[in-house]
Amino acid sequence: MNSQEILTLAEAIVGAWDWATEVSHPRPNQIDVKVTHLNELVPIVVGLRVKRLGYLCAIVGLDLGPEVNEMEVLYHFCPGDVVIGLRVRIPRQGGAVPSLSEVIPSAEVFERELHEMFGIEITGLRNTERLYLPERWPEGVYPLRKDFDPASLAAHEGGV
Amino acid sequence: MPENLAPKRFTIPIGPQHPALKEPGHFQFTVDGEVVTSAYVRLGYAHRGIEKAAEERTWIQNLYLIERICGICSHIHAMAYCLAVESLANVEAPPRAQAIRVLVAELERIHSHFLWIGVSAHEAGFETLFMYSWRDRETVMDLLEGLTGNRVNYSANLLGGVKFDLDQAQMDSIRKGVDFLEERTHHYLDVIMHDSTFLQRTRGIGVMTTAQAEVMGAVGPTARASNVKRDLRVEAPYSAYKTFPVQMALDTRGDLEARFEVRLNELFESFRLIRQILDNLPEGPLVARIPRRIPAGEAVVRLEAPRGEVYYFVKGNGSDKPERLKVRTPTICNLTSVIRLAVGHQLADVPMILAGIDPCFSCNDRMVQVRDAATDSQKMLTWEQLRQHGIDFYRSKAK
Amino acid sequence: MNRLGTMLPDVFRSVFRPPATENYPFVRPEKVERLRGLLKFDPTNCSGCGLCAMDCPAKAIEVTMIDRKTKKFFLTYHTDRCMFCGQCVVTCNKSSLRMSNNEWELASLDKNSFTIYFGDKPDAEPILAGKPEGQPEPVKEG
Amino acid sequence: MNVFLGISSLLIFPGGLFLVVSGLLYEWADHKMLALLQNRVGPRWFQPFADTLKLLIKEEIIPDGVNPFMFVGLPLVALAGALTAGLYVPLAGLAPTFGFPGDLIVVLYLLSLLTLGIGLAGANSLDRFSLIGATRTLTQVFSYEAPFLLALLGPAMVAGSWQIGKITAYAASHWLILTQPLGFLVALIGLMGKLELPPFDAPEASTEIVSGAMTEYSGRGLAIFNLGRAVELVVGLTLVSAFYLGGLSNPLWFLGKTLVLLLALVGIQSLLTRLRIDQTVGLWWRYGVLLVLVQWLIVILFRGM
Repeated sequence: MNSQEILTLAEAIVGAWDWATEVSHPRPNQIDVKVTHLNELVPIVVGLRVKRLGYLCAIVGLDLGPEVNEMEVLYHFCPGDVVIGLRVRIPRQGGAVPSLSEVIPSAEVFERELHEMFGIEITGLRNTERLYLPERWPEGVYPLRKDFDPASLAAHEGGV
Repeated sequence: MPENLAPKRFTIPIGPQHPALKEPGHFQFTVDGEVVTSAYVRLGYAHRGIEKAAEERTWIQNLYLIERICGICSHIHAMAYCLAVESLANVEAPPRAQAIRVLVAELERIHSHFLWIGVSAHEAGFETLFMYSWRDRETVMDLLEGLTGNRVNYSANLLGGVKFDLDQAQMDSIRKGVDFLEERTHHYLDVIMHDSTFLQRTRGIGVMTTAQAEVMGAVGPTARASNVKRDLRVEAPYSAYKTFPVQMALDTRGDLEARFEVRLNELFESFRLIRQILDNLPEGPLVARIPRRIPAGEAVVRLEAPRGEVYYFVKGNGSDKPERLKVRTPTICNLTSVIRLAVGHQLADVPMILAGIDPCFSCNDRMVQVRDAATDSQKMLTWEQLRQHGIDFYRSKAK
Repeated sequence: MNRLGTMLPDVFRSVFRPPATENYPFVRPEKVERLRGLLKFDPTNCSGCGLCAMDCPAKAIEVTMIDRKTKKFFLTYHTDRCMFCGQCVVTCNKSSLRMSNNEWELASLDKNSFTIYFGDKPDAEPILAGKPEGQPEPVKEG
Repeated sequence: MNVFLGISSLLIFPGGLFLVVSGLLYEWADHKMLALLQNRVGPRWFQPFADTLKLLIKEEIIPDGVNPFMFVGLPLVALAGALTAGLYVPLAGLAPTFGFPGDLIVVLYLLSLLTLGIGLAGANSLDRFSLIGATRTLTQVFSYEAPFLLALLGPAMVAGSWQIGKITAYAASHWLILTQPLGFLVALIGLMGKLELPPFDAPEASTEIVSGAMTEYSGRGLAIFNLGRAVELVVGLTLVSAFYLGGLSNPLWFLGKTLVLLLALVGIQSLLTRLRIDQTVGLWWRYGVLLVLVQWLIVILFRGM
């Protein structure tokens, strides 16, 4: 498959969920899919997966800051030289995204990282143990959030 | 032996500090006799909070921070970051700069693979191969030093180009070095393919099938040894690979021996590519002008590092600092896949299996907390405060 | 054909060969021209713009302005913070900075030797004397 | 025998001090030759002495959960075993200090005492690496011990005596390496197994189990174990070269022959990859024993004629 065919195929797959997605083309080899219905995320990923477009490259968390009070989670699928981005918006407090680890085993580490760095709940993730942060890291402090204050850790009992 | 202390089944901790690991990582292997029955991994011992730190530094300062994500594949990280920033700013580096970037990247690949041969030979207990491969690695380190002024962390990249040009004398020394290394690579390929005692430790060990590699998301030589056609230099050529194409080295067996062969066969492509670039080096300037404030936007860059695919996501907000930088390094993909392979193997094979993916923990562990004097914002601790904190902490502990 | 002792040719040859190891502290190796060693400052053209300090990823350079009009300033260079990336050399458009390829053995037991002052040192002394820790406040440029 | 002479032969020469010093020097020679073959510089001559001295003046930490008596005693037993074995072999080309019919068997078991001591020391500890190391050490003993013993019995059979002194005297006029090459090969490789040199260093493979059975040893205990190994290196080299390389009639011959043998050991070390413990066992029982039995058959057939 060349990149044009991959793009067409991906659009066709995502097109089946046109009521739940907004598709845009930021760059020639890239499509950006805004998934507005969170429940449809996993079915779309399954759809990509069965057509062998489901090589998950990374999951990126984006904190849009306290003003917007929302966070974005970006799932980048990279078959060939095409980048398919699925974009999900969730509230900053108590936001949750469904886990992909049932569909894509390698998603587990990315999701654990997302969970501990941003405090996003991953529903259905079996192993929520810490992967990177130290054992004594305080609960409820998420370092990659925009309002994370490193100085607050200095006050933490016994250091980190 | 007290009852509560007597282990029923052994859990062998490997790391964070262990002779088999050159970097800190923690693994637990439950063994029944000599056979591993379960495996567990914990990372984060080399976390430096680079993703967060990058948000506090300017685009230019970040270049050198990014380069220090990994000591071995430093160039490819800096290159990925440069490509991402350049794509945000809509600037393209001049062709000569791109060729030099790829040249350094390939030299770095040679250096990394030679290093890896040595490390795996050491894990297997073949010290002579270790010593000789590292001796020969000095050749490529010297080439890189001559070219860029440093043996590691070359900082050849600039936003919009490269720092260093090549002159005739350097080209000649690179050609000479590459000839020598090619001859040595033939020799090492012969050793790893034909040495009976070494083959006992690699053949049929840690087999990963094509389907497994795809499902687990293995990348780089580890994936290619399982016949997964995943090489970004071929799949999605970037920078000068568009004009200087390479061939993919593949193997179908998926065991450790295949990983060795794929890596060494890849080197021949690197040697060829380096000669080709030297013969056809485009003329022109080295740097394209790039603004200090990078326009807002998002960019995804994927490059083929020696260990596999590195992924960079950069989001700019129009200021002189990035809004978000996300790095995904190949080791995290390979580690999760390979750790499952260890189950059912002999304990003695575990170091080899781990080494087989060429793990790089410092690449993996990047994020977390920054305590930094670099920015003098009030939120941050200065070094002085941090030092004082440390003194107080241990004083209170001593009491 | 699989066989034993594939490294035999290497092993045999090195019996007649001197060790590859460098005899460093006794024999100082000749270093390449581009080696990035200690930073050198040439004040003739410098305008004190402070771009080098701004771009320095390790905050190893501080530009302290004494008098903006007469362009009196001095540079404080912290070798212990410097990571020898060479960005300042590229940034400086007056070519006032370069890196020595000869001075690279910079370890010292004395902490003070890690701070090097460039420029109008006599003018700087009163300012430095005013600061008990000997750490001048960097004047922000731009 | 004069009492004074007896004591001096026990403590200074050829036993005791001489054995320890020459053991450390041979250890250095081993390291230096290996470095030479790997195109490195290698340590200077006093390195093993400095290491031993450093370990001896360091604090010995007795970890929790061990039997302290065994923890302290085992290194001494191991070293004593190796030193005692030295009294029955023709060290420095001189006739053995002591000897009685059948001392060959005693020497072999005295040498095994070191390995057993290390194995027990590992099993005495609660540390997981030590336990695995101990398991491997003891597994390895059972694999190479029998072939090694059988290989050394080859010269004994042709000499018609089980006393080392007599076998050496017989071997001085017969280069048994020519008549019993298979036995020599097995004895040489068996010696490497006994000394846990690569490729038989699985019991202390640093990349897998840190330091094997000796992981928890520090200071004095570790130094004594290391000394025991060094002594065993000399005793083993002496024994094999006396039996197979035409006897040891004077000190010069002793030096030359043992060093040539050491060079062979180093060469083998440098060319092979560490064997897994199952591969070691397989190697010895599949090939080692077979080779030795073939050698025996040949010896018996020729003697019968």
